[in-house]
Amino acid sequence: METIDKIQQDIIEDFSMYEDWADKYEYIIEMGKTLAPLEEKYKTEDYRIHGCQSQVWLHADFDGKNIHFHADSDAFITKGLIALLVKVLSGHAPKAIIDIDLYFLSEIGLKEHLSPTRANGLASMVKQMKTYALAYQTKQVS
Amino acid sequence: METIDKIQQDIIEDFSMYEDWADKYEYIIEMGKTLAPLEEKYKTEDYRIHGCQSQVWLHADFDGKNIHFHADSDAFITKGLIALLVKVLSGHAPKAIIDIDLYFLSEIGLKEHLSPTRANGLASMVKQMKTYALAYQTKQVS
Amino acid sequence: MVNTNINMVPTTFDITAIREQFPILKTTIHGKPIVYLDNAASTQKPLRVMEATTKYYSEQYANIHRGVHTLSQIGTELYENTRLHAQQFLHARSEKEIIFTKGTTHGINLIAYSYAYQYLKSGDEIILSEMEHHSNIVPWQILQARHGFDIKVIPLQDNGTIEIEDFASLLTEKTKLVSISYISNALGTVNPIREIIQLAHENGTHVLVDAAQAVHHIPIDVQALDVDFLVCSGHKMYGPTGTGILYGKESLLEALPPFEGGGDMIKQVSFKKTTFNDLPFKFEAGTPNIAGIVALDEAFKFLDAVGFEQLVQHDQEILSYATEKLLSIDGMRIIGTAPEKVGVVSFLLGNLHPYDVGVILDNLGIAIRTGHHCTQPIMDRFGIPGTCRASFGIYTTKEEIDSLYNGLLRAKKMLS
Amino acid sequence: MVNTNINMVPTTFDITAIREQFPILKTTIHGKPIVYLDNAASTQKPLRVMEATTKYYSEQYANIHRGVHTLSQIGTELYENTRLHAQQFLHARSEKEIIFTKGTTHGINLIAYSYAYQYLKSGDEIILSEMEHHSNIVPWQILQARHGFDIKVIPLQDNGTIEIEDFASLLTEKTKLVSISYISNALGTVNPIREIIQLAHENGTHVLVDAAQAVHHIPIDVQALDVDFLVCSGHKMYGPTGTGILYGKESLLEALPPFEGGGDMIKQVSFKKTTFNDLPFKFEAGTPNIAGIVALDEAFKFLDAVGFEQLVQHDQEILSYATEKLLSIDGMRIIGTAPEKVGVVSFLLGNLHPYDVGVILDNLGIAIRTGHHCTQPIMDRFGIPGTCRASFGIYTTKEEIDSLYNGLLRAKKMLS
Ligand SMILES: Cc1ncc(COP(=O)(O)O)c(C=O)c1O
Ligand SMILES: Cc1ncc(COP(=O)(O)O)c(C=O)c1O
Repeated sequence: METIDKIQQDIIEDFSMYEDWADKYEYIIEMGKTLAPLEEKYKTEDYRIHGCQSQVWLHADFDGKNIHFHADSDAFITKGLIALLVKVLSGHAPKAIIDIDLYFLSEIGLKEHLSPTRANGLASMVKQMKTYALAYQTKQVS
Repeated sequence: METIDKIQQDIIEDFSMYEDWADKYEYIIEMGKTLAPLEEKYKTEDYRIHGCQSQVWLHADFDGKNIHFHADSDAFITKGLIALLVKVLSGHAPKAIIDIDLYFLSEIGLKEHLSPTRANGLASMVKQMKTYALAYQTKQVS
Repeated sequence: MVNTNINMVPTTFDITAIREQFPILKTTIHGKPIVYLDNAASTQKPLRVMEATTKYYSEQYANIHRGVHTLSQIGTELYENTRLHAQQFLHARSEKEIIFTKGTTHGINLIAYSYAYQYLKSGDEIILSEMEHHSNIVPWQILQARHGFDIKVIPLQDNGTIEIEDFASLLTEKTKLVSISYISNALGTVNPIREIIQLAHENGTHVLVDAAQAVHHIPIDVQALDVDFLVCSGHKMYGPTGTGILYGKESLLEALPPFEGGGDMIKQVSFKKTTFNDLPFKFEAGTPNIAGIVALDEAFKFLDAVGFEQLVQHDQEILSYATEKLLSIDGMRIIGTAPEKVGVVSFLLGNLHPYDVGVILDNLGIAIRTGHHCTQPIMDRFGIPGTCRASFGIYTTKEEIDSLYNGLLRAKKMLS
Repeated sequence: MVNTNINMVPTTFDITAIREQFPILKTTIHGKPIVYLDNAASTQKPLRVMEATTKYYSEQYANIHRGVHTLSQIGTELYENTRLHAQQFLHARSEKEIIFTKGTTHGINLIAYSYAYQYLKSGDEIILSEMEHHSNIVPWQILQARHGFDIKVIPLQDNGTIEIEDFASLLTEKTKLVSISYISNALGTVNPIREIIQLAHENGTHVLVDAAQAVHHIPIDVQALDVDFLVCSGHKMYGPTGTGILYGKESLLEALPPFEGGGDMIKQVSFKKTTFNDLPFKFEAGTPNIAGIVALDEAFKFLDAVGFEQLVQHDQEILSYATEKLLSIDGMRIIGTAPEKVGVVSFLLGNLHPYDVGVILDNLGIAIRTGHHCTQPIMDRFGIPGTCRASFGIYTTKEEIDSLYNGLLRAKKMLS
């Protein structure tokens, strides 16, 4: 598994090739298409992330060491955003996820999307993933 | 009895001598002091004119031909204002009072005080006096 | 469609001159010239509205009613002047019938609280429609929980209209009030308000009209309509935020208890006995949004200067053009196809999520609204999560509709 | 008198620089330079407040929450930014505890309606004081008529203070709520809020503080005070009209039902079941006064830049100077002589009617307020019809107090 840092660097590098907003969005949309399908049973209110205008569902497995995220959305762009986060955070230890500074979001021009007032829900997604990490960390310790 | 028109002209002439706002107010205040005392029984809620920050009481007698106004106020300036109106309107027939255009108020610089939004209540005073005239006119006719 | 005030027809409609008055139309979004198509959410403001605010604060400001000093008196006069203008604009009988509010929502809540307390009890009924804005649903639900009346709902047809017969069949001897929008913000539908009011009155039922989407689109004569209560928002009619008007028939407003208590709405206060002020002040508690109301007058002046003949004609022209243009896109589905509509087009583009479409358009400088538009029951009725909504203003041009059209083609391409 | 925020002390207090920021101070009234001494009714606005309004409408305006397009997102951010600033200004624990209102009156009504519905029934008691503004009396009377609770009143002493023992003796097991002003608008008295809150809490009683006259005079830390609810108005703290803040402890706000219903305060709406939004939105129904709230941030910035050290010191200096100067006039009677006061001086000049005095001063360019100041119970308590009230702001100079003094001598001469 690559380090979180390395994954962020890779994404930044990918994005650096695009000048145009449209190319960036197409990359994000493509990203969404690479997400593994989410089992239907997780597409329920319990797994829904609020604060996005579209629906986003997030589920997290824990293998005792690392957390594996699974997600889906009914909108392409939202799905791409959550896919980016899954790519960066999935497969890492709770502590690493809790501590992470997601600097790649600023670097690829999504910094302002991180504001909790934005309708895209990016801030809620990050928060939800960190909440899972916190929960699993507690589990691990106890 | 002088005509209403003549009285208005006289007041305009009096005022024309004053350049200063203070002289004008002193004239108004002096005017108030010339008002015949109002009997205490008329200084009640029933005779009060609303819409002034100070209290103003107005009573009107009818001798079958003309209306005679009697008024008082607990503030000097208000008392002066009502005194001006009494001077102009008292002793005239209901119809004359109803029809009157009180142009002297504009001429002596009190035009804006006539706005119903003003706290001095000048508009309410005029209205109340015309209401009396209307009431006595009806009485006369019937 | 609507009868317009023929006294105010300017000879020609110069949209360039109109656009000149709106500073924001010269700005860019993401580096592209702004195409503002979110007018049903709120309209932009002409310069005169901003200038009035600044002038008022720079030269004339003070708190109003009952002040003896000059600034307070000037402020009171300006404030009351807007009231007279509003009276004239809505053709109310008296300025006592014009209450200033914070907006449509505040106006509906005011009536809902006062009316429900005074008149509604268990067993009584009120009627709403399925196309109401949440602001004309939730207040009634909150008060229903307290007073126990029933809420009946006029159903929506497939084209986004209501049937007058459906309404008639809901009217019973228990029906105390109908509260309904003049024009739907999500669908653009113009409701048959005249007939609704007539039928309601024949039944002894009061009518509250939510005119938030109507006041700047069609001329309103509250006396001709014989409406009992009517509410609207300043910010949707080219005026400032935080302002609104509630019209009510004088006798009805007299009969209602006050809503909020506080400064200005009283005659006499003591801990033993408090008496309330006369109309309209009885319903205006506390220091109002003075600067907002003063500036609202400029919105009326702007609308007067344009005139409803022009407002209606331009709106219909843009609406037809936009409808035709959008329908030429493959997979376009317009939600709300009433024969009588104003310049609001809600749509879905194939299976695309409105959010995705909205984001792509935004990157092209085009502002539309996406989502449920505070009308979830409409979305439920049509079984959709939301729509894209383009809504037009007096400054909207055909070129902007072309931009929207091209933007949608682009979005379609990017998203599939 | 009050502990100030030592982080914000500017090195020198340059009143000329401050006055420069207020365009209205350069105007004249009746041809004389304006002397604005009606700050307790409302303060003037610094240029930055007006500029923010114009900038917002010219470059950034759209309706806010839930919009995907850029302008809507910018607006939301600016609006929420003011909330964060308000949170910081009042030292609230969370921005969820900051509700935007139309003003103090609206904030009190909001709590009164929600609290009374939830908690107050026949047999319960609430406590007010005799010095309350009508806005903190009438809402409770309106709701008393509906819910049947009792209102107890802390009596006023001759010097315009209340005795903590009087308050303590009114507290019973039936006392659910105390609603009291931090500072009296008519008398300037600073109430012992800390002790009141402490005693109330020991009794299991909630406390609502009307801080309309406090927020711009003394630093407020809602957590240190442990106050349950606190309300204030933007227009009295150098900000725009039509804006206000309601602070409430999160747990208490969570427990209260919403007041107004409408857009933005819901999570899900259907005719079967509606759920409400999270704090703070649950209490903000409808399109807010967006431009007002955006500009309110500038008022906070202005106050931050001056700093409370300066605000308090300047206010006390002017208050002492004015008190001394006025008392040197024969026949001067000051109403409200509490040891702890802010810059408000209510007075009567011999037997002169306040109205007469106010009119003469106005003709000299001096704006004071005359009348009952929305506190009729105070006037009844002192057996007077009203007072003249001079109230000071951060821009008030000693020269202006001298003008007031000279004006009063002139009035006295003219009126006797
Ligand atoms: C102590 C106090 N409470 C309440 C109010 C009412 O504030 P507003 O009119 O801004 O709602 C005022 C303002 O006059 C006040 O001074
Ligand atoms: C039909 C309708 N009713 C009510 C409202 C609520 O208006 P406001 O948010 O100005 O209170 C709106 C605005 O979205 C509307 O379109």
